[in-house]
Amino acid sequence: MTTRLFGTDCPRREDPRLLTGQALFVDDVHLEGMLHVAFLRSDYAHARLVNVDVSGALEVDGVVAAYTAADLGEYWQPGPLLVSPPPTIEKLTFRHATQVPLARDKVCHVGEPIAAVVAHSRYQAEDALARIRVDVEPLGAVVDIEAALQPDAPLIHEQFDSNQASHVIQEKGDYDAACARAALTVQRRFRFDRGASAPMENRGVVASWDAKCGELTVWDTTQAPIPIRNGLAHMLGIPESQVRVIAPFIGGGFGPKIMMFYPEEVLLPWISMQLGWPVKWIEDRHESFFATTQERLQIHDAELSLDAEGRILGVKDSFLYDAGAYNPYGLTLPINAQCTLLGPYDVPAYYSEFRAVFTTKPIVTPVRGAGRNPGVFVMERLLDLAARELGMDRTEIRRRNFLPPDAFPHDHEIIYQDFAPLVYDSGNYLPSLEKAAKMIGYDRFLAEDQPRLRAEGRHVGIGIVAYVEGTGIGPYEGARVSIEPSGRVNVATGVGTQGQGHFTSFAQIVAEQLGVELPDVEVITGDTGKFHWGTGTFASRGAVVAGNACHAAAVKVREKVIELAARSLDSSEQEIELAEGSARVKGSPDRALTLGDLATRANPLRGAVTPGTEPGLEATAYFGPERGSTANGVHAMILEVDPETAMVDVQRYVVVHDCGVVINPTIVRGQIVGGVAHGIGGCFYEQLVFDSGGQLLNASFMDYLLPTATDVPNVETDHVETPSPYNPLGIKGAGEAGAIPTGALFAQALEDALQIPGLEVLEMPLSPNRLFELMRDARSDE
Amino acid sequence: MKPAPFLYRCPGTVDEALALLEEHGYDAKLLAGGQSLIPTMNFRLSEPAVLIDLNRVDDLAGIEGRDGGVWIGAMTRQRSAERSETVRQAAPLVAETLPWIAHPQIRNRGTVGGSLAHADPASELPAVALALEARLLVRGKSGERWVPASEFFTGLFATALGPEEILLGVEFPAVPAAAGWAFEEVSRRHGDYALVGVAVLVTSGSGGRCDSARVALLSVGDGPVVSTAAAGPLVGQEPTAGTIGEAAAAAARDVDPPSDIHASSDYRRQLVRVLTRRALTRAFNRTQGRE
Amino acid sequence: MEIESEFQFEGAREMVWELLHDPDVLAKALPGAERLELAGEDEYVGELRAGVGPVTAARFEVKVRLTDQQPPAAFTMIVDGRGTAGFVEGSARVNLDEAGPDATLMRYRAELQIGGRIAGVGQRLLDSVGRSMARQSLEDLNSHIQSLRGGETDAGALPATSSETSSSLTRPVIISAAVVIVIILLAMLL
Amino acid sequence: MPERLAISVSVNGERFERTVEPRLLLSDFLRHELELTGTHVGCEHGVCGACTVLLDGDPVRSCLVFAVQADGHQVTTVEGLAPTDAAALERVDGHDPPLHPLQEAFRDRHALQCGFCTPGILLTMIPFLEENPVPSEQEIREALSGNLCRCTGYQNIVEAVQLAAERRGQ
Repeated sequence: MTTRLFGTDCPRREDPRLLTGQALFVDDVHLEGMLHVAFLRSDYAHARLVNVDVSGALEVDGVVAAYTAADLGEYWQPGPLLVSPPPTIEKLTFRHATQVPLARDKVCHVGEPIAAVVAHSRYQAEDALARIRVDVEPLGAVVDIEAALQPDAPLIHEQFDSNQASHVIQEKGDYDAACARAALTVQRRFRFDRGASAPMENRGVVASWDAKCGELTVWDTTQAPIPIRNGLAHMLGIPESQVRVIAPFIGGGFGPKIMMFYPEEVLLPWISMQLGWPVKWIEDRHESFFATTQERLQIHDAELSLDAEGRILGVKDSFLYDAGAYNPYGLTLPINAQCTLLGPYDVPAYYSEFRAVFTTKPIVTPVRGAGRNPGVFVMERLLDLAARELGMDRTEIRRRNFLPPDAFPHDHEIIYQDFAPLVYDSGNYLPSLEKAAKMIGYDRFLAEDQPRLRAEGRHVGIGIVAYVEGTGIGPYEGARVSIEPSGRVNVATGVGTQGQGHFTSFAQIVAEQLGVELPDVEVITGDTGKFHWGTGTFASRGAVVAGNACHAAAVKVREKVIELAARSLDSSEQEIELAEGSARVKGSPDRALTLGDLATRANPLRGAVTPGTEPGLEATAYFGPERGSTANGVHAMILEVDPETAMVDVQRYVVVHDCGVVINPTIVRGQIVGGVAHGIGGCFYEQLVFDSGGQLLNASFMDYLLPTATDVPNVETDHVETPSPYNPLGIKGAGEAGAIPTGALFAQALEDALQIPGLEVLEMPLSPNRLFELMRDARSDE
Repeated sequence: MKPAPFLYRCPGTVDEALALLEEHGYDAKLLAGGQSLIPTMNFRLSEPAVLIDLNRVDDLAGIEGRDGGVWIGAMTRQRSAERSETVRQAAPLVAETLPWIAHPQIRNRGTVGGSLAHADPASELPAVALALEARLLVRGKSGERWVPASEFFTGLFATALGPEEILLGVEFPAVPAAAGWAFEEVSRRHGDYALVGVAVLVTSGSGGRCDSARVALLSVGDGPVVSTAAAGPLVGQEPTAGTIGEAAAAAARDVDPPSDIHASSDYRRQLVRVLTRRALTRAFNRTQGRE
Repeated sequence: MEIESEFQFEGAREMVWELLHDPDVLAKALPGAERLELAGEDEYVGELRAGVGPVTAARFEVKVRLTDQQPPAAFTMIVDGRGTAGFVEGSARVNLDEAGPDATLMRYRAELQIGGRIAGVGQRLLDSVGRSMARQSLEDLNSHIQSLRGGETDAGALPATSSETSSSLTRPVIISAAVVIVIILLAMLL
Repeated sequence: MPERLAISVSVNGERFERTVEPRLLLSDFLRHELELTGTHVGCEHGVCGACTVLLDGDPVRSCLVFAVQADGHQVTTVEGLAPTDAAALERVDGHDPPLHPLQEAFRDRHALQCGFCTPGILLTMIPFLEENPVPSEQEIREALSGNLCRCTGYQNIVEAVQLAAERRGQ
């Protein structure tokens, strides 16, 4: 038998190329005659453009062209609305304004592109930027999301009567009645601020128009090449078949490399068609802080009502959501916050209302966690506060409110981001909590370690929180699996890959079905020339949706192989087994044909194809889940605070997660650990700081602090497996899980470590400075 | 983020470098390790017309023991100084401090003289030079002169170096007998700019009483600052938790630190108090051979 | 960003007012002003080149407008400076109060918006540079006052009449420029 | 016309002669003049460490060095790490290229995800291991702290460095 591959820790297929510097990233594309593009970006957060004069730029050595909005003619169009609001939510208003290729009449955030310069080198293009004259008439910046809704706030999109983009109410049960009979209601205001995705590779686009063939090739750091291909073809008026978008190796995505139709993504192909030369734009780190989308300012006013035993009677939440200057991504993020807030708990009554607000800040779209992080923060913090009021242990209040294992599927009676009802497919939360508590030594820590450390003058605290994450949403992905006469298996899917190990996990899925070794499977992702139906890698859906499509295609090929082998070996299909790269008759090892032989036989030139059958051992299949699968988990942490310096050291971190059936445990663990690091960044290091004029004050890696190796702990992981019933492989997504509950966990552990009366952590991220202030304020209130 | 064009000059001797400085005047910038200048140029916040690269100048790098102290040539890489046994023996506070500067990749390129001449208020070496009462050797057209560290740092990114002068190196004097030293720093992450740092050198006399205490602070003002107030409660006294605490409090009262997005003035003042106390405690422990 | 500070000159208020209106004096105290011209009534344009530490690239075109002038006690200026590295805009109110026979307290309160690259990468040293430059400029002015007081006795006796004020309109611009430069510089550094 | 200077740089043992503008960063020289694109550029202000290369054997940020400064010097990039001797090629199975022991340890411990920061980390940690053959976890973490990685949370990188150190000791 072939060694089982699915579910095992095989080394990644893509690693040798990456380790030796041979993997192709977008900036590695070199084409003959390639020109380089740099963008002049707005220094102002909100201003009317009076005049843009690029004539000076054209005089600069090496400059080939310079463009403003006026040069774009008909091509100047606002970008598409990528996600429309769920039509299934009744109480919903929504209006959208999407980003434009180059600002024409006004700029709505710092960094919005105003002009593009094309030169023989990036150095020269940047020289020319200094020679562009822009006359603006500043309008007031809109930064604070509460002030943005005031009648006197400057209006960002003048076609609307206010800066409110949306107002949504979702309800379940009767919260007021629940509150009326509650023994305890806790109410607080919570704030979750903006952070950046900050993949190590910035964005980039190379576009090459071949006029003779009428073909456009675009290398793009996108998580979703197929939608980009389709959109570009439409905008440029060329057939989809004549546009090839390649997302080669991508140096991390974490959300914002989604099918945004960023200005640069739209302009580079157009410029290449104008000039007839290949053009390249590589975002630099400074511009990435404006030109790439961000997340997640939300301000929640929330309350939790409980009975005397700590059972949840209802939750009420009203929040403001910062959409940034444009809202092409619709309502995905606030709806995620709204839905994820409910967590693994039985919440009989829920009233949730939000307003999405335009501000003069960079655009907001999903970043790892995608709105779920603030939702979890609000609920978990409310439970902590309630437990404290009730004198109840933090794990006990959660235990009492978990949905029991027989509650699934559980309908929360509100609508999720995929427009379908929020139904949890599966889960078993108590074992996760108990496992995590045991792994971190929760009881012993509280009973023995903490008092001892406290006596030594050390401030060490523990936290434990739970969350649920909707993953693996539709609509669909596809895959084509084919066997070559050499016996090699090719797999092509449409999703892009940004480090998730798809080259390996998809190969594992296919190799398992076809009985071949991993090195015999070649996976191609992210090239519309190879596969051109699908959506993209986001929302923790790659493995779930594309993985199941690979599985479905492999199953079809397996059937073809078995059918042909049975025919060729004079056997019945039931007797054929696939192993070691061959199809053979069970019990008769001599009666076997290699997959390569069978692929050769399936080739019509050799006469083995009868009328009505298809040539080749090849199949394409698609998978579209009815609805997403629900991953969940419990995180626990021990941290130490130095109350004198306000520096924090995370000493232990435990994750028990349920992402259904696991394809490759090492890869999943890598996703979780990486997510935790991103989450810790969002607790104590990473915060995008805007001043009241809409200027980002930390637009570099000197001041926007990604956690380093000395800032993150080792993460101990374990898992509980409840397979998703919504896909054949039983998989759930894992890409975002690590980052989602970290803020809630950090806050709880911090309070536990400090135990300063009145010190409540109701905001994320913190910093040493902010923690110093919180401690000082709490002490002065004593 | 690509630098603007410049003329590149690469002198082989100090005299050639001085001649180039004279020729190009204010348009020229000296390039030492470049670990502060080149990022500024990449952001196009600095566009010097001429860059005079000191990396090929003979005799500007080198470490040499001198009368129990140590001479470090201006173009000595920070990493070389960090690895130097001579530095460790003669100027242990310098050796203790160097690893706090950024990361090894930066220190492999960054120079001791570059850091001193750049005089960033958040950088470590200027404060250490003050704490140890180092002196700096400067050369101009008219010859060489020694400048005590206390006169070298004149303000924000400002030094006593004239526009046509070059820093040749720094001499740290021998550490006195019965001395203790310590460097403490708080930064957001390992290797980041200090939110506050403190370098101390203390000496003990008979009966364990403190003879002298020099407390130099960084990232609390325009440049490195010696807190004379901190010495008051200590000199002539036994270094107890009480006197050290008073000294730390005096240091905190003595400064008026700036605010930025990472640290408010109040938080910096708190860090001055805590780090001064910790550094003094360690330093006095060293005088008594407890560390 | 808001900046509020004060500085005591060792000289009578009229003298300080006059001195603050002397472009030659101020130009010395304020390195960086390359050009400053009257562009219309109460409106001036100029070019500033700022440089501190490693930063040498910041060149700004500056417009300054004066309003609410109450010689010799107060004026407001509205500043709009734009350059390739960013912009500075805002307003500042400058008050001169008598603080004794030979002392004048200058209080200034500026609300400024700094934007662009200088705002995004320079913030670590904003506060330090601002404080340092303001102090340095004002101390230079003060020492000039001292030298004037030592040299001429009638310098401080000039009455501040309205006719004088109109003729010296170019001069407050320079102090405006002083604040502008201070603000620009404070944003400049890494 | 801007000034251009002739330089001669030895990269991975091979001598390259080019004429460049003085402002050309070493990172761009390697990537775009020599098409050695394994050196990645992540921030161009010396923080992320992705562009780390060896200059005369010491790791430096290639975005903070001008190419003209490398004239007459030796540079090692990620492309120059893997052994090229016959014995190494023999050890290799299938179609994968030969790997340096630290590269092997990275593969074996899943120490990379998107792989963008990996070349800089390899070039930082190889000299580190030369200097510290038996490092503690804390020493590894400190040595790593000048290289940012957004994917892995560093844990597997630390384990891979430990594994390489163990294998070396055997």
